[in-house]
Amino acid sequence: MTADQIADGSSSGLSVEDRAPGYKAPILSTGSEATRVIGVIALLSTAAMLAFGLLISPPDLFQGDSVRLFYLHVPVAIVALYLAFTITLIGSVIHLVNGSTFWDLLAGAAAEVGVVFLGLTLVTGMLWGRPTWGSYWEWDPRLTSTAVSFVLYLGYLAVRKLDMDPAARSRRAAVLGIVGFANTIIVKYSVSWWRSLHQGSTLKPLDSQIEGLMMFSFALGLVSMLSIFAWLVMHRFRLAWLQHRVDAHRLEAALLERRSEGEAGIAKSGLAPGGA
Amino acid sequence: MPNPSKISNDDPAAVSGRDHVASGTDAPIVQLQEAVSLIGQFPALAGVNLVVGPGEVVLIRGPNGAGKSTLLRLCSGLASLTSGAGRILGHDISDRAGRRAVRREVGLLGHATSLYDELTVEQNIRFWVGANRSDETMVEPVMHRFGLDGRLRSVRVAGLSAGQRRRTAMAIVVCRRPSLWLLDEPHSGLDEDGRTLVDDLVVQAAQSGATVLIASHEVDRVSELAARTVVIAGGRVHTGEQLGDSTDAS
Amino acid sequence: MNYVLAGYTIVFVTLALYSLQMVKRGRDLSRQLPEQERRFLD
Amino acid sequence: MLRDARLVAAKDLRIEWSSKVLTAQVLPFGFLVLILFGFGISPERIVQGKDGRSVLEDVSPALFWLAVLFSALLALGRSFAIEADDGNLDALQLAGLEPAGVFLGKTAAVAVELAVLEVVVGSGALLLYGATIRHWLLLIVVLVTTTLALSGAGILYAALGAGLRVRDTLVPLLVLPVLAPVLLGATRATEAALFGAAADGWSWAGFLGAFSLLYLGAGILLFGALLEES
Repeated sequence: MTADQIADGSSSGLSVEDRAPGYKAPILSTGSEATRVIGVIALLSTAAMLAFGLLISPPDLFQGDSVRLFYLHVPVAIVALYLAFTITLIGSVIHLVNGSTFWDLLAGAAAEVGVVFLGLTLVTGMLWGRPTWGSYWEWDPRLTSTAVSFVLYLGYLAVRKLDMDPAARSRRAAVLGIVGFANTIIVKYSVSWWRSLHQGSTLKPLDSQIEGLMMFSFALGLVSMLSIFAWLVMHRFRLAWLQHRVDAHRLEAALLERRSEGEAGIAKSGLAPGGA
Repeated sequence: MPNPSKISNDDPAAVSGRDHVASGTDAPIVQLQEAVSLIGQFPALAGVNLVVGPGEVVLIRGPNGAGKSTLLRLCSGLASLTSGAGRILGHDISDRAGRRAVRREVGLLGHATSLYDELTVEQNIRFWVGANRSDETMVEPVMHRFGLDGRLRSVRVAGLSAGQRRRTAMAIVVCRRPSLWLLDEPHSGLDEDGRTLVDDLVVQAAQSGATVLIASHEVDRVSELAARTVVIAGGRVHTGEQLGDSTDAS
Repeated sequence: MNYVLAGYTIVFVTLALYSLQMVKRGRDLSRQLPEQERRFLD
Repeated sequence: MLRDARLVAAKDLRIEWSSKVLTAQVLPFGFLVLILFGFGISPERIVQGKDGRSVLEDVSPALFWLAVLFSALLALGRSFAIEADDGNLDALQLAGLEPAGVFLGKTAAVAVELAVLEVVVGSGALLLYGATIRHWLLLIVVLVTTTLALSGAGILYAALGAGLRVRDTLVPLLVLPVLAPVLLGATRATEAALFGAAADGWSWAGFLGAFSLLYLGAGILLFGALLEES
């Protein structure tokens, strides 16, 4: 099962520690107590969600089995559009105000996980659209605005990977994280208006009422996606933090190397220290 | 120390600092402690300790890639201070507002001349003089002094030789009347006339009380002008024993 | 139903691969650091 | 701030005037895009459009604004290329110009260049695609607001790539998603100005005006953070 692998990664590094009290096993993973708990929640809720979403809940009157994508697609979309990029926005604002490294790295971590979720939103949306609308892609306001946001945050990630002064790069990324969020809102509303001017009704994704088992399956999907998101963001943040530390160490090493290169250079060129 | 106002009042084209001596403080102009500055991810400056007092003329020498240019950029407030401490002209350069304040008061003559190829010499000078909020009345005398007022005035910068570009860039820096001069290989690409111009510039700047840092390979020539030499290699200063006794050097 | 299964498979396989890659990168990076520094801003 | 803006705008326009990159390269490029669109839409589909219009006339507002958008990318790239060649960005910072002033100045210069481009390419589009203008005032307002929106948002995002070697590839990726709503609004409003239903057009013009104000404000506030240590 895929979810097993998710939890496995977070817990294996620490389980060694539990076995031998007093012995400090080298911590080699980005996992911790918190991510282990979240990993278990993610595992359980995903298993339950699969059971309820795919097997136990009834097919919809109008949509048939394709309603089952609702339990997956909507939570993924909520996490990507409302949670991930809001964290990026907040992190970017705080970073610009006080230069906080924590918030800078968190903004980047949330954005990367958010882009993955946004990509999955698009894919599941298209797979849902084929049986319900008859085509993979409709020029629906939501689809269009989501696609534009996807490209926009790909751009954000590209800026974070630029080879330049880290401080300046973080500031540029933060500007993009702020203005990009505003743009996402603008795109969303503008494409809605564009459709509303042309045709009266937008496509209702779900015509029947959601209740009972369906609602429960949806709630499970939400819990599953939220916990997976939390797990991923925590790990991604720690990765970024480790990278930050590694870079600091590299800088130390580069400094030492640079200094010794200086000593050698002085000796070779015979530049005596000048007098005042 | 000579009176700076005498020179600057007689000849508007003469080099001068902005009443630096008149303020009467002996606080160092450049004060760097273990300053580290990065170019991308590379530590171009690997812990520089340097103190330069007001009115000093300092030659900075060292092999290629030693960090001379970055040191001047750091002193100009352009490069950022990754670690260590630094005060330039009394402003803390670990702070963005401090760096911004430093930038307005220095005159940096680097490898780049920061001229717009499509504009004429005069248009370039007038734009930068306006942008720098320099004294507009200095433009004509300074252009005359650097030999830019004749045919060259209306020649596009793209058509200039390297030496003529540097003269134009120097003219702009002179109009800024900086308190701290940062000259990066100022003699390179210049003919004998131009080189003498540079030397005069340094002498007059020093007489007016401004501080001058010159990064140069032309040790013999610059040693005549500079009261002190600092050797830099591998991103560090290698004249440790002189630190601290610099304020009385001029 | 095929679309449903395809959707579920793509989502969970992608997330699993992404998680695995993340854990692997975390271990690689951890190895490059002295042990006492493998902590995070908690 | 306004003094700095005027200085920078005058300088950028003077450079354009003397180098003629806009007239010699960007304008022909805009025309080329118009012609290529005509090529790309197959001839048998050109005759049957909506309300007796040809397909090409029907989509002419969208094609016109796409041509402007692609040309605008060139103009934006040029606006920062002139600063990147010889350390001029450093010198602008050493001059102590206010970042907001630099932003407004560069925006104003690009806006003037785009306005010229729109008039020329727009006339070409009218001729080539056979469209006629019904609501002049609406069209003019749309041109003005869209130009401001394109240049304001464009300069803000183009500055993200300033001083980088990957500028040419990065900036289009960043700018185009941002300008997508502008393209949408401008197209709808221009359709209204050409084919009737002016009321719709005015609400889109309002949207474009609000968009440009938002990005001008964002640029004034955030431009400083982009220029430092670039």
